[in-house]
Formats: sequence, structure tokens, C-alpha cells
Amino acid sequence: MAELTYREAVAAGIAQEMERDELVVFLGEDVAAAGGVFKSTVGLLERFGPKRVRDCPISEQAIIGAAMGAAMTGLKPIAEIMFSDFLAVCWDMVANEIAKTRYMTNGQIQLPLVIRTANGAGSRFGAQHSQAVENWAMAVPGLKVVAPSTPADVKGLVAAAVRDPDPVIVFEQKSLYAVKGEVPDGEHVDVLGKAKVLREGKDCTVVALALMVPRALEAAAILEKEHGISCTVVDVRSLVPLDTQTILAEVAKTGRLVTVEENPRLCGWGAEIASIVADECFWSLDGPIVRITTPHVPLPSADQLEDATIPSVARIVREIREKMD
Amino acid sequence: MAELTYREAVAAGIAQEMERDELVVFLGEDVAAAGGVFKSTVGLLERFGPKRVRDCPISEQAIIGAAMGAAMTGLKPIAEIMFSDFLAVCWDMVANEIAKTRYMTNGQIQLPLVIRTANGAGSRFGAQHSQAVENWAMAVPGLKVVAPSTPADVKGLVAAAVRDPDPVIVFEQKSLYAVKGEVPDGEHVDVLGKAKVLREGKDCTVVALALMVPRALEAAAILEKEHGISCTVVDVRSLVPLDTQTILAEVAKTGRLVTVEENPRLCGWGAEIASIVADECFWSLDGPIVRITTPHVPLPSADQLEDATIPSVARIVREIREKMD
Amino acid sequence: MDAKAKGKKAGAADDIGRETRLELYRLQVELRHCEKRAHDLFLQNLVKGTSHLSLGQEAIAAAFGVAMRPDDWTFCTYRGHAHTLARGASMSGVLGELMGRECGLLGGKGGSMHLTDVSKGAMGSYAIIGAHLPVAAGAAWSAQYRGTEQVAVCFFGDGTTNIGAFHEALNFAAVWKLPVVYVCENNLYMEYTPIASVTAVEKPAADRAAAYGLESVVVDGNDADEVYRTAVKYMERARKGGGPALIEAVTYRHSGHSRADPAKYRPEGELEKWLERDPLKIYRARLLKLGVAEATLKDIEDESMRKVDEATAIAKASPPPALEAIEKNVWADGGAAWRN
Amino acid sequence: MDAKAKGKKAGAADDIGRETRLELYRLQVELRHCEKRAHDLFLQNLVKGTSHLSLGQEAIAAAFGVAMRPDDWTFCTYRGHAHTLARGASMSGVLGELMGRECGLLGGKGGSMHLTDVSKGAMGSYAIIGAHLPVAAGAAWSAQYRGTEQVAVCFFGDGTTNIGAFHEALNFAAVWKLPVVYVCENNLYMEYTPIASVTAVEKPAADRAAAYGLESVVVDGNDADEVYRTAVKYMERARKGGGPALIEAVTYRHSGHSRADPAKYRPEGELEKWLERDPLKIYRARLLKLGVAEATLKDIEDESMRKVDEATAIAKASPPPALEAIEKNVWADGGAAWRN
Ligand SMILES: Cc1ncc(C[n+]2csc(CCOP(=O)(O)OP(=O)(O)O)c2C)c(N)n1
Ligand SMILES: Cc1ncc(C[n+]2csc(CCOP(=O)(O)OP(=O)(O)O)c2C)c(N)n1
Ligand SMILES: [Mg+2]
Ligand SMILES: [Mg+2]
Repeated sequence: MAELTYREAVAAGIAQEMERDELVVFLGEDVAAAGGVFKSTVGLLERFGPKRVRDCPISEQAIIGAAMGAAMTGLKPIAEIMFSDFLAVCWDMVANEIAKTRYMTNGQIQLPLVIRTANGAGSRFGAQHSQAVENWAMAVPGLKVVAPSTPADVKGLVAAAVRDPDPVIVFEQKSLYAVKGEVPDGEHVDVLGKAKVLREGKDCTVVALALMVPRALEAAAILEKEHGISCTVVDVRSLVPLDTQTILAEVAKTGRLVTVEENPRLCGWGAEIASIVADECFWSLDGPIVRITTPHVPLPSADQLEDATIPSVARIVREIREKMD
Repeated sequence: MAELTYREAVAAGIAQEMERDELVVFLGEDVAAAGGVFKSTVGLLERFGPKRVRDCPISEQAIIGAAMGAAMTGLKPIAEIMFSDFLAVCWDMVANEIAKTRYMTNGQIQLPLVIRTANGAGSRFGAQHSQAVENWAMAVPGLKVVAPSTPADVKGLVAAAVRDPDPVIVFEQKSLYAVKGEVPDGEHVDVLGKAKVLREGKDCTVVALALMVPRALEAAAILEKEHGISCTVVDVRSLVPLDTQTILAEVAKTGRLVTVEENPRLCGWGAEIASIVADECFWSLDGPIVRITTPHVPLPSADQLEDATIPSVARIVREIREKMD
Repeated sequence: MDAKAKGKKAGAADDIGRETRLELYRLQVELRHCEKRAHDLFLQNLVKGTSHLSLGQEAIAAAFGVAMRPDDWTFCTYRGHAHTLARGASMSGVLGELMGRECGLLGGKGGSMHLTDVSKGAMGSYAIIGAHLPVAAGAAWSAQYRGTEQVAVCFFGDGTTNIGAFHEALNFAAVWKLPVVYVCENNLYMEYTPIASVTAVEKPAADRAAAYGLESVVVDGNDADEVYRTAVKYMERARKGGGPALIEAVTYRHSGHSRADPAKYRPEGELEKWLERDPLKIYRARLLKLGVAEATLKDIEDESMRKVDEATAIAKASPPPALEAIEKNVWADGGAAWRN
Repeated sequence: MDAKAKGKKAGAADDIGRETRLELYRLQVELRHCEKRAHDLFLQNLVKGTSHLSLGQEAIAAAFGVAMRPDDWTFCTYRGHAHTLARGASMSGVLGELMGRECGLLGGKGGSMHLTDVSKGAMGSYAIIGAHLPVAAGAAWSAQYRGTEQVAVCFFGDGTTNIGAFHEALNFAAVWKLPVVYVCENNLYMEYTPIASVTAVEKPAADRAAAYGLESVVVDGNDADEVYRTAVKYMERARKGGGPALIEAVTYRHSGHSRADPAKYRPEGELEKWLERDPLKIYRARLLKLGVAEATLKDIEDESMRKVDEATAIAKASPPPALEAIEKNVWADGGAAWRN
């Protein structure tokens, strides 16, 4: 096992797949010569050359459209959208073209492509560069969606996304890029659609994603130690496909569900999970379902404001305590 | 009371507000000389002239951007996006610019504008012209969102949207344009953020929107008559602001919640409502929360397929019966 | 607009052989008959959704259809019946799709605006303005990457030149020197609005070519020979690494924008003027002048009508799609599961 | 690229009075000092988010700042400190916003990329490439509609010319003859990528002007007088109903793209060459040559430094915003409620 940062693990995942398969190509803005604005693709140009690793104009529609056209004719493109907020600029390509084409053509066109993007808050960049928008993608039929929380997961899920025959969007969390973690040596490929149970508890099942996972774990430790509340923590990892078996099973065991979401409140992924649990797991529930989310506001930029807006460890602890009373 | 079609009521709502306030202007593609592809703006050009009613190039970003620039400098624009699917083409303008600008500028910039768009299925137009995407808009902080189900409501809510100082998106349902209904004579202005209880029942509260409202009502009549199940039916009407008071009160009375949504399953507005109810109304619930939605697929175009994809009266009846047993 | 941007006539010298010319005629006739049939079927309420006919614009689809290599790729719009047929897609598949039948090219799941036949290189019809221009660039990139000398051809309308994706795709294709030929069919209108009233230049595509370092090319879109020569020229150049082209073919649609449109917005006499310049009329006269026998043409026409009748019968006999299709083919595994 | 598209030098004859020239110098100096201070504050870890400096590009913001009427509107990008200050926005408000303080122009809610001061006509800084070009057109529409003779001026970079919104806005503004002046500051790079490597034409804005029926205008963006003359000319034309303009001002940024960027991608000697053409250096020399006393310039410089020091002190003394701000000002009622 080597210790890598999350950003290094992204590059390692891409490199592993480009090494394996010549049809894998990578494109985006400032990704090649500069190695990406988050330095998550450093070294790829040097290793795979300018034919396979390409810098693009500021043309997100062209980038994603080109990835789509290349994918339907035999390549396996990985396209980077620098900040996930910019998905809005090419949302038609993502939500109306890529997501629907296989279905509309009754399976004639296959789109083995990956869109990677830096998602979420923590960098004081303000409301146009900091949103968590994984729920936008989850809402669109025809897209697979993952949001890894560790270096090992990001490497393995990027690799799995490249190998998957369907379009996959990988949401990388900006605030996790500098985080270090063990990554398995050699080829590492994960599986789409599997949640991970990171901690087992008796009182409450906490379901979290991406940056909220380490926070949920920390909160669970505090709740256990200081308040005697014992929490299961599930890392959802993949929003589509969604591992409802794991989630339902873990909620059934504790009788309570708390979601911890970075996305703003309305129509967040937690709402979907809550609605599934409230239907299929209703009779096992011992109390209300609780959602802890970013409030339904655009994100403020000042450091104190931003920190106080997205769910913090302290807020998770406080809300779970209050609701478990 | 005059009887108007839903499409006539749209034009009547716009005309009422343009008559009242010279600062109200209207722009879109094929909206002026042609009166709109759904004929929902017939007569406006003749009545208010080419300075106030303007045909635009196929440039959705320019149309919505221009509405934004005009709104921040004193006009009150109404912009049409022909099909709601095309919101994806200008999603950056809607979700990143219009929704966030007031917040980011700490209230300096005000955006009194309306975006109207034809939403939803029923016309056999295929997956790129038939989606129900009201949940896309609901998920974005800073947007108000309404989806009227009757001619009276569409007139009154369009008028309310024009008068509201914030950006409002009006989702008009394509399949309702030809529907007739009574519309109050004279000035008619509704209120944003109010749900309507259309029918009171004892066993179950059915919450629906737009095209699903008449279907829910019809289903409720059948359930009552043929199966002895008595349903409350609530027309949500406004997703943001959301009238949670009415919804929670009605669910508390019956102990059951069923949402009927045209949007595809994942992260639909019904998920949000389900999560609110599962938290705040948990102890009043007598059974699982049920969501009846379009399955999570792009829409097929053939008539039989399309009809079988979105929730039908028969399916609503069947699912409620099964779940109420 | 200044004169220099007005473009030049492309291709003129090289001759076109008799066989090619007959093929060009055959294809135009077939597209015409099939579109007319689509219209009839609509009047019989057998076409359920919308439909956008190419009546009057057949020369363009036909000329490219004849000029393209079988492994080249076509990308077109909702107004794509002709372009799809011109690549050799099954006519019953096209009519069946319009009618929402199981035999449709897309099994009834896509509809008239999304005709696709990958086996013939018809890589899809796109119904949101502009979106397929970047997609075509991507296909061209894939050909370039793999060195296959395939060319992507992308058809769109005059109205499409005002949307952002047009601009992004053209610049992208030019910078990467991609083997893609963009063909703007300027039929003077977007839906119901005259293109001149919403466009800053006179020739919506050609006057913008220079913005991408490309030549300004305008052709008579109602003259199949002229379109054919231009197609050959720029496709060959693209094939050999010469990069993209942007061709503006001026034409006119005889019917309304879509089945819902009676086209009342046209100035009086405009349609009549263009009917004089009907591509089939022009081409038939030319063939006769070139010495082709009337009987040869008549045979082509009759044969084409038989083909249309046959396709219609097959489509009419085809059942509606099974309801199971609804939850099929979202994913490559054939299904639609979003959860375990 | 062909010669005809290369554009012509705009404005040259008319003279600029001494007072205006001193004002142009004063403003350039002030923008320079303030940007340098922003950089210092960043090194002291007092600027919390990102920041994009205009060092080296001050002549453009200053020239327009002087040329604009107080009720004209500015739309700019994340690289907008200079443009906002040039309209007269409070310097402590700008620095305070960069530092995330309560005294910031946006109360700390927007950050360095969104500087806005509506009271001065600074209608926002937009951080997603291209978005503000249509918005500026909309403001111009509002001026045209109400007959106020206001002009909207919209600044953006070379990289922005390749995104769809650029194209849509320019066509829209041209067709509606809107009073908006688009100013492309061509500083040769997008973030870290040379613009030439991703753009099909040499002059990313000017070579596209013809695509919107507009004149090709290229100016030396490091010469405040040249920019000023051009600004006056096209703003006046727009004010009188002559429609939009697209001006390409060639310039260079002395620092990296943003605070995170050491700008190692530049070829050796490039920065040095451009430092020779530093707009302040050029302008100072010109004023001396025109007979302005060294002491007058020195006074301006000292006064500007005092102003920056004062603004810094105010910003540093300002507290962080109260946490209640988080749920304020989503809606016009001042709140953030999405439910009752
Ligand atoms: C983004 C988008 N905006 C609007 C439409 C609605 N629409 C469909 S066809 C059309 C006109 C297109 O005109 P043109 O490009 O000239 O093609 P033509 O129909 O004339 O072949 C419009 C506006 C659309 N499909 N997509
Ligand atoms: C749609 C979009 N894509 C990418 C970015 C990231 N980005 C920020 S600045 C920038 C470069 C812009 O270059 P240019 O327009 O030349 O302006 P400059 O920074 O040189 O002033 C990029 C790519 C963005 N903000 N928005
Ligand atoms: Mg057209
Ligand atoms: Mg630049």
C-alpha cells in the first residue's frame, strides 16, 4: 500500500487506465501542460503525450460534445469540467444528449465516457465555484454518478468509471484533494454501485457522501464518546446505481436514519434516500428521518461564513443529539 | 367568470401585467409574430407592439441573460424558453447567474423576472422535448418555482410571478394547454407559495402537481367509489416557496402520504416532501410514504409507450390500493 | 455586410458521371416520395408525434448521401428523415418510427426527431438546436485519432448558427483540424421567424466562416450537382488531414416547419418562386438535357414509389412496441436499474 | 488568417486634455497600488479565497473608467478589482471583500470574484466565463427601451471568445442594435494555456467582429490614451443609437492567472518584454514629455499610496461578517425562507 493524496490518486487512476487501453483519451481546460488547476492530472501529458492528453479552449459544450462523439465511435474519453458549477454551461450535452442517447436509439449508441469534475465547498471561492451539485446529476435518468471520499476510492472509482460502458460522472471533492490515504498497490479497480459501511452502531444510521464522510465519522466518534450515542456510518459512494440494499439493511438495524449532505437542501440525494427508507423501511423506523444539509442558499465566500454554512462536525453532533433525545 | 383554455389564460395573464406596467416586456423564440409554438402568446404583439414583444434568435443564453440584465436595470422581463428541456442550454444563466446574484451581491442586485416554459409529456415528442424538470429548478437556491394545473391558476400565478421581486420560473404543462376552465373576470393575481386542498378524505393524502393533479383527482374519485378509500388531494402549485403547513396538516389528518410526480424518480420534488413529512410528521404517519413517479428513464416517444410511462389514473389507483391494504 | 465575406461558388469544373447522376436523381426522388408519404400518414393520423419534412431540400441530403463513404458518419437534426434515408437506412424503419411502431429504427422509443441507424453510419438525429455540432467534432476526433480517414458530416439549419454550440464546435474543430464537414441548410427560416430578422449577417454560416479561419463557401442547395461537387471536394480535403469545412447550402422548405405549421408567415409568392427552383424539377430537366431517356427517369420514379408503398405496408403492419421496452436500454446491460 | 480581418487602429486624431490625462494617470496608479496591496495581503494570508490581479492591464480599466458617464454600466469578470475601482467603488470595500470582512462591498458574501457596486454602475463581476456578455446586452436593452442613452460596457478576456455565450451575446446585441461596448482584454493566455493554441484565428475577438456585422477594432491595451479615444468613440456611437462595438485591447498580465499560479508556463523573456511596455511606465514618460512636472506625478503617486494605506487599515479593522448573513438576501424580502 502506498500513501497518496486524493489528487495523486485521481492521476493514478487515469494513468492506470490509459496505460491499459490505448482508446482512453483525456481532455479538458488547462489539464495537459499545466496538469490541471487542482494539479490532479500532473504528469499525464509527459507520460501519454499530446495526442492522448489534450488542452482545450474554454468551450465546455465542445469538450463534452466531443467526448460524446468520440465515445460513440470507439474511444473512451475522460473529460474534465474544471469546477462542477460549470456543468451548467454544458448541461444540455450532459443531461439531454449523453444521458438520453442510448435510450432514444434503443441501444444503438453506446457512450463509454467519464466526466470528472471538482465539486463542493471549502475553498472560499464563492457561490459560482463551490456548489455541491451531485444531486443535479442524480436527477437525470441515464447518468451514473459517484462521489468518492478517499484516495483509494477515487482511484478505484475513476478506473471503474472508465471501464464502465455507460456515461459516469465522477464528483471529486475540492477540499479532499490534499487528503492523504492508503491506496492499494498495483491495479486497483472498484465497483460502481456499492456503499461502504465504515462503522457499525446501534442507535442511528448516518449516511454520508464525499467530504461529509470524514465529518460524519468524526461526529460519530464524538457522539459515542461524549454522549453515548452509537452510530453506524455509511459512505454512499455511488448515487447511481444506488446501493439501497446496504442502506436499507443498516437503517433496519438501528431504526433511525440521518443523512449528511453537502448539497443545498431541496431535492438533495438525501431526500431520495429518505423517501426510499420511509417507504420500504417504514415499519423498522423508531423515529423521524433527519436530514442535515447545507441550507437552501447559494454559498457565501468569506471563510467564517462558508464554514458555518456547510455541515460541520459540531453541527452533525448537535443535530443528532437533539433528534435522538 | 369566463371560460378560457390554459393557453389563453397564459396570454391573458401576460397581457394583464403588460397593460398594468409599461416596464413589463416579453421575449422569446417565435413568440411575437407567430404567437408561440403552443399559441400561448397569440395577440400580444398586436396589442403591445414590437418594442415590448420581441422575437429572438435561437440563443437561449442570450435570451435569459438579456432578461437578467434588463431586470437588474429596471425592466420586468418575461422570457419564454420554448420547451423546458431547453433550460439545459441556458442552465448556467438560470442556476448560476440569476439564482445567485442577489445573494452574492448581498442584495444590491434585484432580479424581478419571469421565465415561462412548456414542461412535461403527452405530445409524443420524445425524450428531448417532454421531460418534467421542475425538480431541476427546485434544487437551485434562489429560484422560485410554480407549476399551475388550471387556467385560473396559470393566469393568476403568471401575474403573481411578474409582480414578485424575485426570479420565478413558471412551468406550464404542455398537455394542459387545451384544457378549459373558469377564470375570474377582471384583474386576477394569485399568491406564490400556497398549495390548494382540492378534496378532503380520511385515509390518505395525495399530493400532486400540474398534469398529475387532474389525474390524482380522478383516481381519488375512483378509489372512493370503487374501493372505499377516501383521499385528500392537494395541488402543490408552488414548489418554492413550498406550502409545508398545508401539506403537513393534511398528512397529519389522514396519516398517509402519497406523492404523484411526473418527474423521473430520483430527486423528484416528491422526495423532498417525503423527507419533510418523514421528519416533521413522523409520529402521525400510519404507514409507509409512497411515491408514484415516472420511472427513472428518459421518455419514450411512441404513444402507447409514453402513456404507459408517466403516471396514469389507473396506475395511481392501483398503487394506492396496494399500499393502503 | 461587406462583399468579401459573401463567399465564392465552390466546385464547378470536374464532371459527374452518368451513373452518379442517376443515383443522385434516384435518391432525390426517393426522399421526396417518402417525405410525401410521411405527410399523408400524418393526415391519416398515423404519425403520432411531430415531424419535420425536408420537402424541397432533398438535393443536399442526396448529394452527400452519394458522396459519402459507407463508413463516414452523418449527424443531423430533427429534420433528418432525408439524411437518414440517404445513408441507406431502412425506409420501413423510418416510417415505422414516425408511426411509433415496433419496426421503427428506434423501436418507437426515439420518434421522428431522433432517427438513427448506426449500421449505416447515421449517427443520430438531434432535436436540441446546436448540440450535434460538437458531437460530430468528437466523432471526427475519433477518426483522426485512429487514422481511419473517416469523415463526419453534420447537417443543421440557418437558425442554428446563432446558438453557442455552433461557435464552440467550429472553433474546436478548426483548432484540432478535425475531419468534419459542417453543412448549413439555409432555408431562410428558423421555425416561423425569418432568419434575416434575427441574424447580424446576411449569410448566417458563410459570413462566419472567417471567424474560424475557414473559407466562406455558399452553394445552391437546390442543385444536387453543385452540392455533390462541393461535398466531394471538402470531404476529400478533410479525409487527407486538411481540417474542417463549413458549407452553406441555400434552399427552401416547401412545407411548414413541422406538422403543426401551415406556414402562413411567408410573404406571398415566395413559395411559388421556390417551387420553380424545386431541386427535382431542376435535376430532371438537366438529365433529360444530358440525354437520359424519359423512360429511364420514369422507371426510377415508379421504382421509388413501389419502395415507398412497400415500406408503408411493412410499417403499418408492425405492432406497437411492447410495454417492456420502457425499462430497457437505459444502460449497456439492456436494463434501467438505478438501484440494487 | 487573412490580412483583411486583422483590424485597424482606432481613434488617433482628437486630443486629450491635460486634466483628463492626469486623471488617467491617477487612476492607473491607484489601480496598480491597490492590486499590489491585494497581493501583499494575500502573502500575509489575509486574503482568504482566490484573487485575480489586473497588474499590467490597468490602462484599459482606467481609460474606460474616465470615459464612462456616471450612469453607464460596467460588467466585468472575476479579474474585476480594477474595473470596479475605476467606477469609483470604495477601495476599503474592495479590499474588505477580498479579506472576507463585513466592510466588503458584498459583506463578505460574494468574494473577490463578484465585486459589485450598483451605486456606482459597477453591475457585477461574473466568474463563469462568458455569462456576463448576454447580461450586459440586457442592460443595454433596458437603456434603449427607456431611452436613457446609458451605455453598458462589458470586459472579458481572450479565452472568453471561445465560449458559446460570447457568440450569442454578440449576435443578439448586433441584431437589436444595443448600446453595449464589448471589450476583450487579450492578455495572451486563458488560465495557463496560450490563447493561440486553442483559437482558430489570430485576434480572438477582432477577427470575429465581422461575424456579427461589426468593425474589427484592435487597440494597444497598454496605452491609456489609445484606449480612451477608442472608448469615447464607440461609447458615443452606441449612445446615439449606432449599436454595439467589439474592441480588442492587446495587453499582458504581469502576475499569474490567480493567486495560486506562479506562471511558469511563460516563455523566457516574455514578461520582461512586456514589462518594458508597462502601461504606467509608458504613461508616466508621456506625461513628462508633455511637460507635466515630476512633482505633480509624485504627488499623485503619494496620494494614491495614502489612499491604499487608508483603505487597508479600514479593511483590516473591519470584523468578519456576522453569521446571520448566511440566511439573508436570497430573496428581496431580505430572507432565505423556502417554506412557510
Ligand atoms: C435549443 C433549442 N431552442 C429551440 C428549439 C426549438 N426549435 C426547433 S427547430 C427550430 C428552428 C431551427 O431552425 P433552423 O436551424 O434554421 O433549422 P430548420 O428547422 O429550418 O431546418 C427551433 C427554434 C430547439 N429545438 N432547441
Ligand atoms: C465556463 C467556465 N469555464 C472555465 C472557467 C475557469 N476559468 C476561469 S478564468 C479562465 C481563463 C479565462 O481566460 P480569459 O478569458 O483570457 O481571461 P483572463 O483570465 O486572461 O483575464 C478559466 C478557464 C470558468 N470560470 N468558467
Ligand atoms: Mg432554417
Ligand atoms: Mg486572457
